Amino acid sequence: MEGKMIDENGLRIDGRKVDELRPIKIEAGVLKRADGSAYVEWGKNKVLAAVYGPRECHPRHLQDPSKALVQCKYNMIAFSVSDRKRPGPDRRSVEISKIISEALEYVVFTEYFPRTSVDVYIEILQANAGTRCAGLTAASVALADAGIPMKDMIPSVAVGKIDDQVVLDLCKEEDNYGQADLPIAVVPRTGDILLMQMDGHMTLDEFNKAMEYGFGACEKIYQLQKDALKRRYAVEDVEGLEEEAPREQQDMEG
Amino acid sequence: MEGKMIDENGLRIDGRKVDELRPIKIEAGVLKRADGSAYVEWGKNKVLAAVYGPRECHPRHLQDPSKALVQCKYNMIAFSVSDRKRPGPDRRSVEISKIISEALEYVVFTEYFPRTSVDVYIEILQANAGTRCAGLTAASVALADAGIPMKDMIPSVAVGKIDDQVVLDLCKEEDNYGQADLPIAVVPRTGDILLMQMDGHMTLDEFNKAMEYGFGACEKIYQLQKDALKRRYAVEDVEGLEEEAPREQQDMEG
Amino acid sequence: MEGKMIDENGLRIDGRKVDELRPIKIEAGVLKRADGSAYVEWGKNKVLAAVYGPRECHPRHLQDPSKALVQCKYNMIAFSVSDRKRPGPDRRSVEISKIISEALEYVVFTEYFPRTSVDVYIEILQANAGTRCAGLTAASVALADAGIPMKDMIPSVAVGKIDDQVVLDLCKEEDNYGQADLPIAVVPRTGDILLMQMDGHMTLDEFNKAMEYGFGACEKIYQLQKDALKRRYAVEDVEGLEEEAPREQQDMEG
Amino acid sequence: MARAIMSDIKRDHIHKLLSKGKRVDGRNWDEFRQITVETKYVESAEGSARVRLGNTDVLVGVKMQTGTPFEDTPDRGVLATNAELIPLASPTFEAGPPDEDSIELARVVDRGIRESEMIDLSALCITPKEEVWMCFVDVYVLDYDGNLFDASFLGAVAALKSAIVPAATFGKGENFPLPTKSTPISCTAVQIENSILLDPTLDEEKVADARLTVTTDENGDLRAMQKGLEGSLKLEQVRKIIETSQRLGKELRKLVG
Amino acid sequence: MARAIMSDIKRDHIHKLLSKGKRVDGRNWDEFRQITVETKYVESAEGSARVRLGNTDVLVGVKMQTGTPFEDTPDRGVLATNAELIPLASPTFEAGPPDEDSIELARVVDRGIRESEMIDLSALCITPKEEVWMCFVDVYVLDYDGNLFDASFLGAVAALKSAIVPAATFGKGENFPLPTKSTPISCTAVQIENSILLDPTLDEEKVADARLTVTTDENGDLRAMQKGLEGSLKLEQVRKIIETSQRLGKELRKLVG
Amino acid sequence: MARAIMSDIKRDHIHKLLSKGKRVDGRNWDEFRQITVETKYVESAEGSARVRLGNTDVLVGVKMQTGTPFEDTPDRGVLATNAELIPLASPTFEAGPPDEDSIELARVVDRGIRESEMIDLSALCITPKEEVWMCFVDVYVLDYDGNLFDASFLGAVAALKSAIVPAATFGKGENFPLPTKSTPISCTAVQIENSILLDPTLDEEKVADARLTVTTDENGDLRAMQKGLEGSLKLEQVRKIIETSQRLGKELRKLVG
Repeated sequence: MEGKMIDENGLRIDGRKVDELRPIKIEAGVLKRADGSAYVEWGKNKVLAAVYGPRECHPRHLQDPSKALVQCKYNMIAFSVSDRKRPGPDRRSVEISKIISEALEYVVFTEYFPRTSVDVYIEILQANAGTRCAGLTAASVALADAGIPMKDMIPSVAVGKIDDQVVLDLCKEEDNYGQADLPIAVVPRTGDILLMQMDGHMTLDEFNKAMEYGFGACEKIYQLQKDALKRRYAVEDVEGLEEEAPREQQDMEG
Repeated sequence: MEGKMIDENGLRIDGRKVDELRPIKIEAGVLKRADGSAYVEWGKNKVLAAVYGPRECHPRHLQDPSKALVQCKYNMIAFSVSDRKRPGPDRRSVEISKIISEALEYVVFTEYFPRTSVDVYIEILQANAGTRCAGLTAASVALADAGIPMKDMIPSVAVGKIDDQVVLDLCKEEDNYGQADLPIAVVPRTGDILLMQMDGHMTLDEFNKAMEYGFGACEKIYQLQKDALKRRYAVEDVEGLEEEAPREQQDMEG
Repeated sequence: MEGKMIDENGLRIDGRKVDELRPIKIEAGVLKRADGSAYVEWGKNKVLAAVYGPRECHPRHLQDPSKALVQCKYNMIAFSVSDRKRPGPDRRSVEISKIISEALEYVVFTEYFPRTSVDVYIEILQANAGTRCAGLTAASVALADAGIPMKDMIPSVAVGKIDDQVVLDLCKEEDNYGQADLPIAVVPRTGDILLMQMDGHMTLDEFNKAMEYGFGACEKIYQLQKDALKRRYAVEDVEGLEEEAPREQQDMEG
Repeated sequence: MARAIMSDIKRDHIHKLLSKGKRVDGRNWDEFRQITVETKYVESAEGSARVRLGNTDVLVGVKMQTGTPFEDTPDRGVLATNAELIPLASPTFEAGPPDEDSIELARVVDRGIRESEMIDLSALCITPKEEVWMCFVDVYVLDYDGNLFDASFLGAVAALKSAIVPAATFGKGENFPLPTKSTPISCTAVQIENSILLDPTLDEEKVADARLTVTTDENGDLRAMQKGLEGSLKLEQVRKIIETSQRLGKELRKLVG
Repeated sequence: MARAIMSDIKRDHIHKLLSKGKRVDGRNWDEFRQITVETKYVESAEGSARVRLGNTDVLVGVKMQTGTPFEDTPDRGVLATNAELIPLASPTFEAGPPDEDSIELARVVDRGIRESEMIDLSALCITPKEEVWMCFVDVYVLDYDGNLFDASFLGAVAALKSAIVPAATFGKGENFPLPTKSTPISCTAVQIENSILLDPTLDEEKVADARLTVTTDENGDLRAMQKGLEGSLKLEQVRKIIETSQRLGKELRKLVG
Repeated sequence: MARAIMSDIKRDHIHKLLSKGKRVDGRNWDEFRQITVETKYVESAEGSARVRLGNTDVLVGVKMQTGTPFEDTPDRGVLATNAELIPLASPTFEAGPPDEDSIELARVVDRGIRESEMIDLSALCITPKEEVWMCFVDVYVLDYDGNLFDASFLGAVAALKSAIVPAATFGKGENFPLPTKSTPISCTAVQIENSILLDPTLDEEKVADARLTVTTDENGDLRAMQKGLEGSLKLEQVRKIIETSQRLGKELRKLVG
């Protein structure tokens, strides 16, 4: 925790305010072979997501006769981090793949496609803290780009703590000396929390502040997601998606 | 082979006579989820066995249309030995699993349940020499506890050699300096030898002495196995098992 | 590149001329269990090839409803090389298995046996440069020995470059200081090139010279392959194979 | 997401009771099942604890050995946590390398210990950059009836608090108790049709929409959290779980003295 | 041999056009698709390049670290090449360890770099027998529309030429550009019913009988070759591909300056 | 337990002959098939032997290199034995890592060598605690017609007895023959419907109830035993097999000088 990470003006090492996001750029439909895809540049993070499906579920014994499976694989490529990462899943990426799959499953109308699999691949091309949130943000845009029926899009962001202050969206330098990290994913329309992890040290007050920052940021990211899809498709399609979703959601829970 | 392991009174480092077993405690039905289970405390060995099945055989290509498969997995947990053992099967445990499976298959009426698998799991919680024998002893109690039709129970014990003498049931300190190790499993009623391995150095005379000790000990352990089942169930059930077994065995071999 | 590998008389360290093969011995039908087999001794290389099939294709999802799969596994045994090779496929042997499979698939009438697999196993018992060529040479004899309908046999040889000269069939000592290596497989009757790899440094002129040597050597090896089969079977059978092959080939390509 | 299939009848029964504010086993929504903690269960381990949480049964062991520190923490010991969902414990557990469920379990237990700074890793340095103590925490599930997170975490904390660093065995002076600085406690709740239930049984987990594990320290401060399952939580539900965890943590902490 | 299945209609269409000397996308037989090469795409790599070859999209990165030399080359750095056909790039790519296709790809790229002596490995020796630079080239296929060999090789060459040896990070003096001595180029052709086509698309690869990759240096000399697929090539076809590769190599080389 | 399926006709035939005290190939119950042992078969190995036992064909090689001793035996060389049931040898052998059959085979061969103290491991110490010779025994089955235990063991013993420690290659002085102290021999019998048969063929193994391998030294003392298969043996049967093994061991020992 050497030196101060927030200066006397309340600005961070990259000039951001405590509740300010890094610059985020989202682009839908960036790959040719995938059924749907998205690219997210988030500060120095570069993330690619692709969706295939609904398609036959492999291995077969995982098939669910009542619904589709959402199977996400999160992966950091070998040269996305300072020390070369050996290819293949490590324990961290297995855990992240699991919680992202669970979050995505909530918004996909899986009961429309029994016995199938919706496969989501997230590749971190360049990593700079917050990759699981950038990955989940990209993945839900890729799902929409693939035309998969969804209740809603999922924005995600991490809130952290440095210099005893709650701050939004840590970059790598901040993360290295951070006191806490709290990634969340929240559907703005409903306030549904779909992903939440935390490690470090936070009081309940700090948690509340973190939620304030995080919920606010998710609204902004949500808008960027929708804009990306609008740029890709005619406006009415996206609106249609929004109109339809709540009704279906009620059906599901009824 | 430093120092003497047997003193002038013929007593061993833990005070036992050459043909004396360590204290053995057997308890049947110790787990809730398993179809059958047993716990064996044998000197400082602590062993848990669980049985699932008969159930669908995985992988399918192993299914036998004429009988059930008995598939045992013997495993030492990471902290059961002095140096932490990395989780996952090593070559030793693969071999032990194989010979225990073969022994168990002899007593299970496998032809009653074609295409299925009877899965037996042995976990060594604390190891102190003789774990394969303790494991097999526990496994056959667990099979009976699961209500699997069996010809008989299998007691098992190791005979060893230290200080040029044949001795029963080596403990770890003895095993470290032992000259031979000879684990066996014998069905007392029939004299059927179901498991036999040996390494070290033994003359034929010593082998004969070892068999004398081993067969005698198997009778005692067999009694402890039956007692454990009696404590768990009504007496007539266990007797019924004994009555029924020989007849079925003749059928099999007829 | 220490010292000269070719002396003033144009002779190599083992006394061969630049376009001279090492002694080659081929024997068909050397194993009892395999459907077909062959042994090749090529200089100090000792190679065994076995064929099983056509038989059910595993894993099933690889089955091709229109033809048989030719699946070759090339393997060096642990003590075939100076430093012990750990058992199991390495990247080199995976690549070699692939290109040999592709070459063999060309000559097998795979459309006769849909959904099956023709499995070819090549074991390098002793390695001394040129093992992939010796392996492919052995494999096609083993296929014929197994009675698999084939268009033709495949001879294979490597051409190399040492002391700035193109030379045929490098031995290990030459290979260690070689400037280029160019393994090929050519069907003499048609001039079909079925395997070709190259690494090192060669001009186009040198390549042409290499092809001259290689094509010539393949004719000689082809004769040795046929002789081996003739020694194993009645002469008319092999002739029958030759007669029949071109016709079938035309059918295929017609 | 190996969520086992459950009969509709059982599911309806749980839902019906819940709608009346009741649980199948009669517990209150914020009540844990009976817990027993038996430390020093395995002699061959440096520390160990067997925890029974209702019918859930977990054995945790601590092994220590000397090793090289990580480059970025040259003066600190190493903590490694592993969890094994062995097939002995449940018909749904399969043999083989850790799957996503056991990896998640191990990582959540590890984070709770690491982030609460429970172990004084700097006291586990022998020679900076060269030699430190490595502390392996291995969780074995023996009988599975839900809430592995809390049973495992309780076992890990109890095993660590009872652990002796085997310095004599390694020629590093006299044995000494593993230095710990705090006693973190995790509490896990599930949301089922908007009801919050602490310490879910396996049947409750099977019908649950979402799960949240909250690890707190002696001050009630948050040290780790993990949300799971395909359902959602509202912010007020998260707050309710956090506050309940802070409250129950005080009681559970007494079990591991 | 994971050759994907293709509809008969598509196959017939390709064959029919070929019989008239035409390709589906209108290219000449010896014409590459449009190529873009973007170096320094990934900051965390010592060198990187994203290559788009038509709809094929490949990302190559170079990472460097210090390590021990091989015993038989005690005064030379180490080169290791890996290729990942990640399932993001194609419905036919599967997750898991490298299969025969990705191993062949990696080894052909590796041979082209190694045999052309592109990297001055002797300049990557720090202390003979003890410490050398290890250079990892990782190829990731992002979008798969055929001819991975040339796209990957071009990416590897561009990434290596842009790479900076991170000496400062490892306390080995000042950073310096990775020393390279030549610029090899690979050209891949397929034979379809006796026609030769350079830079095949995925559809062309699917109907191809044989494939040949030829890697040449600035002098047009051969440095590596690899024949693939279950069909055959005649010697005159091989010569035609070699000569075309020599000619096209000069053009492609300009792309990686 | 990959016991191959066998036709009922074949099974009945074996049983019927046995009931008359005969074997399918006309051998006596205690008779081995013809054995040839060819040492120094593979030049690249430090020692090797190809053993043909009837139609069973096994190749065993010994490779040696320097390495670090185990901590608990700092002044002794290291022996490691591996067996590969390669798919070339039988339609029932599958590619892949060693399965339970090959692991059992390797371990039984290893125990026979180790427990008979055949190799003088103390003579394989170079510098105590630091450097010792490591001796790898690799068994490859080339053709499988039963009784792999004895064919492999004979091959291992012959390969070891012919092995030369490659000291010169490793700069450790002059080459010398691998120091051996004894010549253990293993004999394997099966029990089929209470008949005992030595050296079973594959067909006999398939119908066997139980198997016993007995390894004896020059004195006829027991050094290792392994019972296998799902059937049982009586004590008198075990004694009969031991005594036969002692007797036959003397003959077989001559084959490996």
